[in-house]
Amino acid sequence: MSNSYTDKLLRVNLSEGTVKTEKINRDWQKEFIGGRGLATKYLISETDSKTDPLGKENKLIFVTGPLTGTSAPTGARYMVVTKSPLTGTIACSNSGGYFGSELKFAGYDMIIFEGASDKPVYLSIYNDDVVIKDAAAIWGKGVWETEDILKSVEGDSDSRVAAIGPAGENKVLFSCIVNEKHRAAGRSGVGAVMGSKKLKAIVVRGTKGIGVSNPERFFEDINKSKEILREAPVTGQALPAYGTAVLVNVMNEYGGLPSYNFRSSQFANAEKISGETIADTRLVANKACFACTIACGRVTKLPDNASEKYIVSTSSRNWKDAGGGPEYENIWAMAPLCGIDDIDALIKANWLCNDLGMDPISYGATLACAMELYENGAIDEKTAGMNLNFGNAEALVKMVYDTGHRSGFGDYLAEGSYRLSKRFSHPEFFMGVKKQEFPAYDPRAVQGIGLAYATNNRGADHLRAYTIASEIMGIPEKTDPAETEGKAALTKLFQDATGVVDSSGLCIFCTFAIGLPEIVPMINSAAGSDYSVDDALKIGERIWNMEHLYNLSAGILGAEDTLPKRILEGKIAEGPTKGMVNKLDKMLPEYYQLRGWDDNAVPSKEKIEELGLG
Amino acid sequence: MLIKVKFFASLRDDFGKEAVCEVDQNSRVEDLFHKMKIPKDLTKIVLVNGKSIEGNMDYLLSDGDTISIFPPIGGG
Amino acid sequence: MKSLRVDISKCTACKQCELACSWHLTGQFNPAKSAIKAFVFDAIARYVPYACFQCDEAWCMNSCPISAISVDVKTKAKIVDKNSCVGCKVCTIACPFGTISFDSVTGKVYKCDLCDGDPSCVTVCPTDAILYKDVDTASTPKMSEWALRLTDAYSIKEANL
Amino acid sequence: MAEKYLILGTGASGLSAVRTIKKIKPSSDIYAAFSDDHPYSRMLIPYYLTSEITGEKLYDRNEKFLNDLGVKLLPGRKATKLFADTKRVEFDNGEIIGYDKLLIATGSVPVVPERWSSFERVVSLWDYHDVERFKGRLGSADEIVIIGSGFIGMIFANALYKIGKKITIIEKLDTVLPKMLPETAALMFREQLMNNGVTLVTGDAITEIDEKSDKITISTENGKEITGDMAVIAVGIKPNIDFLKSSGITIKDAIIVDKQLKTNDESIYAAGDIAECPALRENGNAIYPTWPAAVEHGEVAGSNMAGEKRDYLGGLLYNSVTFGTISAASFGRWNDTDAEIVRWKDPAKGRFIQFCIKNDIIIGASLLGDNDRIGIIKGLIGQGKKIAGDFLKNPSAFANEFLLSNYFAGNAYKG
Repeated sequence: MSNSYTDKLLRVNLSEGTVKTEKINRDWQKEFIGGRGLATKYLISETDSKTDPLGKENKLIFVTGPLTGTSAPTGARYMVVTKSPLTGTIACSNSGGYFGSELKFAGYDMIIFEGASDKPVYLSIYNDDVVIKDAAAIWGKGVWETEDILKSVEGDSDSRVAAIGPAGENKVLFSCIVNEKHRAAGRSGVGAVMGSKKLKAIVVRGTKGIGVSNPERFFEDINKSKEILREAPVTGQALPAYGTAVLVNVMNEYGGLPSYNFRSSQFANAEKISGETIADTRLVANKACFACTIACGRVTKLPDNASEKYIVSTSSRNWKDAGGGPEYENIWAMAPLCGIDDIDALIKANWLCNDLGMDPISYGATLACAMELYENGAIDEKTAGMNLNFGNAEALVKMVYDTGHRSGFGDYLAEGSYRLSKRFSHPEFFMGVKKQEFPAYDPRAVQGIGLAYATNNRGADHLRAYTIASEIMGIPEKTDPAETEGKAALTKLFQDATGVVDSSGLCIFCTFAIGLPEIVPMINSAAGSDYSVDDALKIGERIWNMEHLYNLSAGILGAEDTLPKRILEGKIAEGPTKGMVNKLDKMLPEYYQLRGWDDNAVPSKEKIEELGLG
Repeated sequence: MLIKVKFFASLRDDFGKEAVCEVDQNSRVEDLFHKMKIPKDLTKIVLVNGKSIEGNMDYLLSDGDTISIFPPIGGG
Repeated sequence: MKSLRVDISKCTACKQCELACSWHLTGQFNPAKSAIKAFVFDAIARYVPYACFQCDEAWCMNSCPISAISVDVKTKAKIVDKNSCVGCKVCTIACPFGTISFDSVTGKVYKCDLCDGDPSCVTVCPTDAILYKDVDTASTPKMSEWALRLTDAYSIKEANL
Repeated sequence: MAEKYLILGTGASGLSAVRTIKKIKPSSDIYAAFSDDHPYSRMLIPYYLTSEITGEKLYDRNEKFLNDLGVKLLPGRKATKLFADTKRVEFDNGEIIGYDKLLIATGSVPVVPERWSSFERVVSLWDYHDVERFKGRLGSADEIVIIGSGFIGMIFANALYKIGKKITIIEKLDTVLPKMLPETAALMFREQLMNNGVTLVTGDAITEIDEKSDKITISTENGKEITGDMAVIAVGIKPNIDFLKSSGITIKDAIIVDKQLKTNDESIYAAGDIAECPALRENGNAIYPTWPAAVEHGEVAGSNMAGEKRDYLGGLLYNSVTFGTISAASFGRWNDTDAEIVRWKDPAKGRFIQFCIKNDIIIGASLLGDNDRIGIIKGLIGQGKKIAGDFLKNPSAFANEFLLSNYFAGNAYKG
């Protein structure tokens, strides 16, 4: 019977230089749907949680979901699962574009990379033809040039390339894996793991078809979802018109847009780098990921006079070409958080992050931390190589390049803000959880997101439980951001539901309009499964607990489910949220209880049994 | 009394970025919307001095308030 | 007479058209076997849906040695009769627009057949970048008009110009 | 009275000329003379040979097409003499037919050395009768020798390979498909042929063929002896225009025509393999003996004959050939020695792409492997525009180049 799985995985041993095709474990597929859940199950089964993330015992898994490559709206996603070198936790980074679907069209749900190569290589996939090739000619090059070269070398402009840039090669701890030049498996340093394996890129071309189990129902299901996505104001109008960047002004008005490394929660010049300003002055097109009917992706162009400003020499970058982004998170991290309001410096830095293969959130946040260290005298101009005052746009652009190449002070930045702040004796300047930097919502102003950050299995992050949807946007229901009550349940529900979305191959942004009652039927009619919404939530809970157990066994214990002192005690000084702190202690015990975990975040035997994780 | 009104995203197409509106004492948000002809169905988030009114259109305005009005927005 | 029209300022390169077309042609999702393709030009941020123009004196049709390509009475689409096609590929090199291709799996050629007057690429396009409209009523340029400034070389004659 | 059109030959040119004339002048009076019993497409003979199509299918369609258009068919007639001054053609059955406008579209005939032409087991497979004769013996023939590795040799090699015959190909030159592939590609093609079990003898010419009752033995210059059950001769073709001697029509290698496919006689046009027509954007005339070119010739000639003036874009040689799953195609002047060459290859995937570029204009290409939207290469060469995009870096992106140069007027990357 035909369904939307290919049922095959590629196992690539980079130490041995071998490629094998295997059948996907059907039982696991049923237990975890695919994507994030399935790959995590493989990683946990095949590796030791205490392994060195950058050692060759760690594995790097690329995985798709059953809806990846189908016409289910937003069915573009692939995920990269590995042990994170930044956090030491499980890492699952998620990306769109065309790469994931192309992998399916080549006939694979998943690739497991194991071992490490002695010399730089890339993996070339053309349907059944899978070859490990020498990457000497592209090692050291930026992601963009790498993609162009590989398309040219492989002779197919429809090839899709996922690559690391110099940042991944140099094992920058927040380096990412970039596909289609502007889409990235961004957080937690998955690029460094790829770099540690000397794997420069994967180039894939597939010409095989993907079927669905019940076409008639599938088209009914997806048409219903598409209709909802079209009619919903957020996915039908707001995201297409302004992308995610529209949030800059929203969060700023709320007093929840952290600036100056969380010393403030508003940014006076937010308007200058807002979604509205970008749409009016820099935006040239919307670009969608594969099968996406929303098209939140921004494509911007620098004005002619801006292209000469803050030039750093990078590969073949043509500053006059259009490029992707910037998105909300990136804008925030590299502008307000660093006190910078230069939109063109921001766009350049964002492009450079993409080209060098680096997570702009962690980069921006680490630079902000360095700026605070600098202004506090912990770092001097000699050490930094330049003045690192908040607001220095030139530093923003220059330091991206130096960080990606680990040159000069960039070598310190490349370690992320947790290690940087410790190195310069001010660990309290690290603004994040489990060694990963916060994203763009002040957890003092928005209570629920604080709990989500604290309990997140991959460290501070907004994409595992985007409570902002409820607390700020009112989706699916409005809750008061200042209130702690109900946030434990909200966070748990979002965490579990997100696990399902991530495992399906859909983009989390579809949930601004549709929910599991729409998503689960699409999975079923494509994959030939018969999950109920409750089954799906159970799978989400299973994934969450599986990831959590991995972290516990890796030595990342409940004590790390916390927030920095500045967030818990340092009241917001000014603005509409003046005086607020995050009241994590009011939410965390309840959260543990709802999870069936004890005070140390250890799941009860019953819970483990109930979820089949024994 | 004078109220500063800030508009965002697509609302700027019709209302511009910012306006100052004079309303009577004891006016509610509802009254201001009425006076400025702001269609309620196009707005999703209304903040008064940065605080969400949580859908309460009867919220009483005070002189010098800043009101921020957003259409439905999403992001992440 | 209706024809495919494109507004390239609206295309987001989401490839829903390719998915729908390949499903129509093969019963599977397989953009590599789609008759329409959304070309991506990143450096200039332009995305261009591109398919057969259904030209009147169609090279593919006229060059087919076994008359496997004919004009659909209703839509004026040039359609391939899969039973007749022997896979000689003459049409694929004769069409200067490259809008008919060989499928090595089936051993036959495939092209846009306008889905019997209800093109699925149009139905699924989320931004209305692809339309199927009458000549007189639509202000959106025809697919051919965008692509074809080939006046010196191949003067294209369309059924419905 | 309606003008009377006489068409000699019902191949690709003849058929497309008839179609074009009828479109412009539906009530025109058209006579079509041809030497076989039925009008059929020679392109289909390999498929008839393998029984992929039936005999009916081979000629029914063309016959029905011509009948439906009201064309008067004159089967079994070979033209023997042209009286241009009196506008008449004499045929081998003694008939003489007059015309107002004449199209010569008599195609080519195979070159078969006289001394082997009577051999039972050595055939050219040129026409229906050859094939019928050959088919009768095919059952008992397992090993077939193909003499010549050009387009025709290769399509018959492929047809016979498809029905399970053991194939040996002998080529006088050093590489296969010499008119379609440069050496690198030809070697790749050769390797794939050999992987499919084909025996290849290149750089060697035949000296003698010895026909026994059930076997043939072929001797070569290099002293090889190659045996087989049958041999197919595909060493070349020549224009079928012997009957034009002393007709006053200007002939060099073939009939010289102008941009309207008109000969030196106002009433006489020539199309297809026998026309030596102006080259695309080059000085001089040449012969373009391929099927799709013949179709275009027929259209241009037919249009001009019917009074609708139309200029031919100019001759472009392009062709495509397949053996098993291996495809090759060539367009225009892919081997121009003065041109810049952009090349890409991947031997592991059996793919090769070479473009010839002169003054920033693409003038030819040669390719191996299946390439989607390959016709665009004809479009690129035909339009003669300067290269607009990153094409030189990645010639496999020829379709992108075509769109870029047309949609964005060629200045897309100028910023």
